[in-house]
Amino acid sequence: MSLRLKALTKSIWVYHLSTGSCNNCDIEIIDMLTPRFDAERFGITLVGSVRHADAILVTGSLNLKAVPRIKQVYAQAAKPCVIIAIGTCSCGQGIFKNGPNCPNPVDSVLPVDIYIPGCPPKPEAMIAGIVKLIEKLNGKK
Amino acid sequence: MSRKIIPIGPYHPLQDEPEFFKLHVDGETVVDIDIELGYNHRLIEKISESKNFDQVAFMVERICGICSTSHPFAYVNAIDDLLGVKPPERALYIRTAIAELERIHSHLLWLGLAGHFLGYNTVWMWAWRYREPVLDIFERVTGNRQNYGMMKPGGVRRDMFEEDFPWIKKTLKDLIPKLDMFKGAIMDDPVIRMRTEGVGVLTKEDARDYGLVGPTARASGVNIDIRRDDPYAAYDKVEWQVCTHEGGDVFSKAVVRILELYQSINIVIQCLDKMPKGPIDSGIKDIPPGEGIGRHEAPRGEVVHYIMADGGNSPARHKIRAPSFMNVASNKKAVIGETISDATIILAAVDPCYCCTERMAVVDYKTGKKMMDGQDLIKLSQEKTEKIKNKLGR
Amino acid sequence: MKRETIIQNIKIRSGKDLLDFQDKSKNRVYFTINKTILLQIAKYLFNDANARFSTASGVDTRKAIEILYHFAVDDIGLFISLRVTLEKPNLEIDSLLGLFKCAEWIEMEMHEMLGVNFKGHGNMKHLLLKDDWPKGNYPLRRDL
Amino acid sequence: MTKLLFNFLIFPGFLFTIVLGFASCWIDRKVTARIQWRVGPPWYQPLMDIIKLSIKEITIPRTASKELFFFSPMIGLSAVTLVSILVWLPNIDPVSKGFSGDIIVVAYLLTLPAIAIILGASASGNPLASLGASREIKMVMAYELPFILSLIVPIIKSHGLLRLSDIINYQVLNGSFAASFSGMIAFIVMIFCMQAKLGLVPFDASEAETEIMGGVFIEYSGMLLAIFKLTKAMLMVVLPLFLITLFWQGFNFLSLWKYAILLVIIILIRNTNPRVRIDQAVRFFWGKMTLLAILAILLAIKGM
Repeated sequence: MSLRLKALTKSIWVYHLSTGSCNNCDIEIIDMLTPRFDAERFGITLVGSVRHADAILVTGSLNLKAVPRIKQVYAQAAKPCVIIAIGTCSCGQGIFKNGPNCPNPVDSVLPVDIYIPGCPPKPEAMIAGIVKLIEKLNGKK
Repeated sequence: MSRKIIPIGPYHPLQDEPEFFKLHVDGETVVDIDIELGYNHRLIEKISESKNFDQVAFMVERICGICSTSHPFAYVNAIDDLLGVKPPERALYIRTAIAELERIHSHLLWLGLAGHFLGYNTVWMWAWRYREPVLDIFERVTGNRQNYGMMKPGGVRRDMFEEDFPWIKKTLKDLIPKLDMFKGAIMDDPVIRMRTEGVGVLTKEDARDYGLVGPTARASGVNIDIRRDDPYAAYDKVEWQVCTHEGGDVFSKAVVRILELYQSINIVIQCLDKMPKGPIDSGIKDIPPGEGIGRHEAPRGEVVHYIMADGGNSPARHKIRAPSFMNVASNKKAVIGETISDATIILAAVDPCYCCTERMAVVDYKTGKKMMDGQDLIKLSQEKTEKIKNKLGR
Repeated sequence: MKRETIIQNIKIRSGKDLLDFQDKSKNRVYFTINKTILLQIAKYLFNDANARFSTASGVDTRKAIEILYHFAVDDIGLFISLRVTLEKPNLEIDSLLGLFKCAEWIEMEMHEMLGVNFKGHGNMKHLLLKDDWPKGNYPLRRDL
Repeated sequence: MTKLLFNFLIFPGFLFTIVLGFASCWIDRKVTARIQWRVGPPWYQPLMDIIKLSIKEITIPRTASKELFFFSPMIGLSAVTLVSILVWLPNIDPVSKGFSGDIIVVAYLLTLPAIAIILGASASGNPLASLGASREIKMVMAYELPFILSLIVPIIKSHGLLRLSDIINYQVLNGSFAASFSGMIAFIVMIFCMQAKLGLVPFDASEAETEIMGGVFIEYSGMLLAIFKLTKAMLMVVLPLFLITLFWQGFNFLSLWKYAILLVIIILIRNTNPRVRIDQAVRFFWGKMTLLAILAILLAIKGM
């Protein structure tokens, strides 16, 4: 396995993109950084700009207003860039299925690599998701 | 002096958020504030008309992440009020215990955030660390850290088992010394007192005029608490007092919340001791036409749910009024006249849901460039703490 | 102020305009009144009965729009709801903004969702929906 | 000729400083994490970050002026490698003496990384980056004044020696400057300026990650960002060593504990106070720090 790919899996910089979520998933993401689940030991840190990001964490049910902005942000990200859909709202439409500004799941807008279901997904589930992402990048299924 | 007002700053993903405060700035002091809602509006009231009565309880949980059992509690009270039926005794105790546990974890979360805005990141990390055992209790009792799905029209969905009680009581009792340390850290720390006393003051008349609810009102000396005024569930069978404070500023809001933490802990322990045996669900089958109003004292204030049923299996009309709807409007009065660096902590003092507080933007009028965004304001307030700390020779 | 005295006072004040009174339970009381005396009753409740304006909920019952104004008298735990029905064509009612500031947002939301306009309210712009929401399209209306 | 190349590329120059830079970066992140009860990243984290950045795509915004945007990181990197040679050689290699006046050259080279950041940020055309660049300019002007003033103190104390190796020998003969009263004040001023030069927390308004979305580095990605991070890591090694040579009798492989002490001081300052607003930082440097530096100079002249 080439050193470069190994490096990508060892230091994943994460960018958090909230699209009208009920902020349960946002809090669980922040919980991942607090002492108990400390994601920094895997080299995962939260970055401020989408250009530095390796993984974009999309949370929340994308309402109509958010869709064009998401595409814009994804275009700006430096490839190779991974999209992680966090929470049932972004994986499928979740509980707000037949709402008037009917939220569309993330994969109708962006190519999603990892789905982390759960409402909100536990921090352990998120870390397990990222471990699966690392395995996927390493080629092991 | 030229008044700086706010055109839309350059877009970046952080700005797509439920509430967006625009501060009109004249030099350092805030002259006016625009509060723009609706970025996150999901028309939940429309969706709830297409779901049956049981599903609405789940959907209503997803309104706000931190107080995720307050809305179902009010909704369930509304259904019980509509039917005039009283759930079994044990279900009432379980509901009270869950609601109070959530108040503990919600106040701790707010405490951490307030510390973060004042520049004490260690307070933030510690508060969220002490919050984890409370989430463990939730995980063991309800299966999920948030969004517990416990409330059900006419009763409770899951039972609490006796063998968990000693462990829960021990975890909560361990929390009390840590809370004492926090009370000491917050109330006796000269820097925090200086940063929060006399800042963003809301008098008793303001509280009545803006219809403030919850800790925000109790901090201004208004002695209201739905759990005592309009007792529901097991609140009248448990001894506790309402904590109020006179100051009306950010400091008294913090004090009220910390005292409430102690009250919640002893309510939960009393609930666990007095919980009778018996069924946990009164098995409601169908809802006759009629209307019901349900009220609950959420961590942020009074939640009101109004249900009108027309005999079908889904609500004809479901009106939801969240506490922050009333409290956030009061920011207009609290922030004007204060300096920008205090703006963050004042807006955070009413404890609107987590992601709203960092959505402030101050943009220079002439250049239209983003002068400061939410995070800058947080930094400003952190620097002010720093200045005071040096002045005090700490 | 005892519970009965408040109820008595409201009955006397509304006189013939009181269409219906329903004493549901110890803490829930419903009055159906004519829309003309709403301001007067609200002023009495806010100033004398020391009540707090909790919220207002509108319901579209096909032929009319029913608005319930909920007041909470906290020291005795009483929750008073004043019901006002507005016929479909002219949805006019005078705003309570003069009495207390918290009515501003509540009435803006009702205007946005149900199309009721409040005389003397001031800024009747969109509160929750997007600014470019199609005109005349009220999401919570039944006649869609 | 090959010896010079060897010096530049391998030993005290590029590779060696990078390795030491990664180590100090890792220590910094680990200690910060431990203070917050967190485990902190594994030892190879900085190395992995750089390698990962190298395989990322380099995005150059349309509004940017291409060449400047592309080359500004290089300026910073080359400046730091030069400084590391000038600082290391006199301390370790008795043969090479360096040239007279190299203390002034090092002072100028140390400002080049900051200039590179300003050039890169303003070239990227992003309003947030230009906001960061204007803050960086203010910061540079703020700490340069006390930095240069406190640089004069060792020169005065060693009676006008402008060669690093001479200063080291002078200190070895009759006691390090830090022992004397004026030397100690200058040393403290230099530490604060170093904190600002490294852009660590109290004074990193220009690159504030949560504040203005990554500040100056907002448009950078891939290899260019890696070079900036490298420059920062190497600066973290070179600056403390420069201070040691000026105030603390130089160093050799045995006395690296002095460098460890300085590193601990930097990390402590970083973890104990929040980020300072830009105008306050300027007031801090032009007010207190400059006065202290002038006081140190006066005392040095009187020979204290």
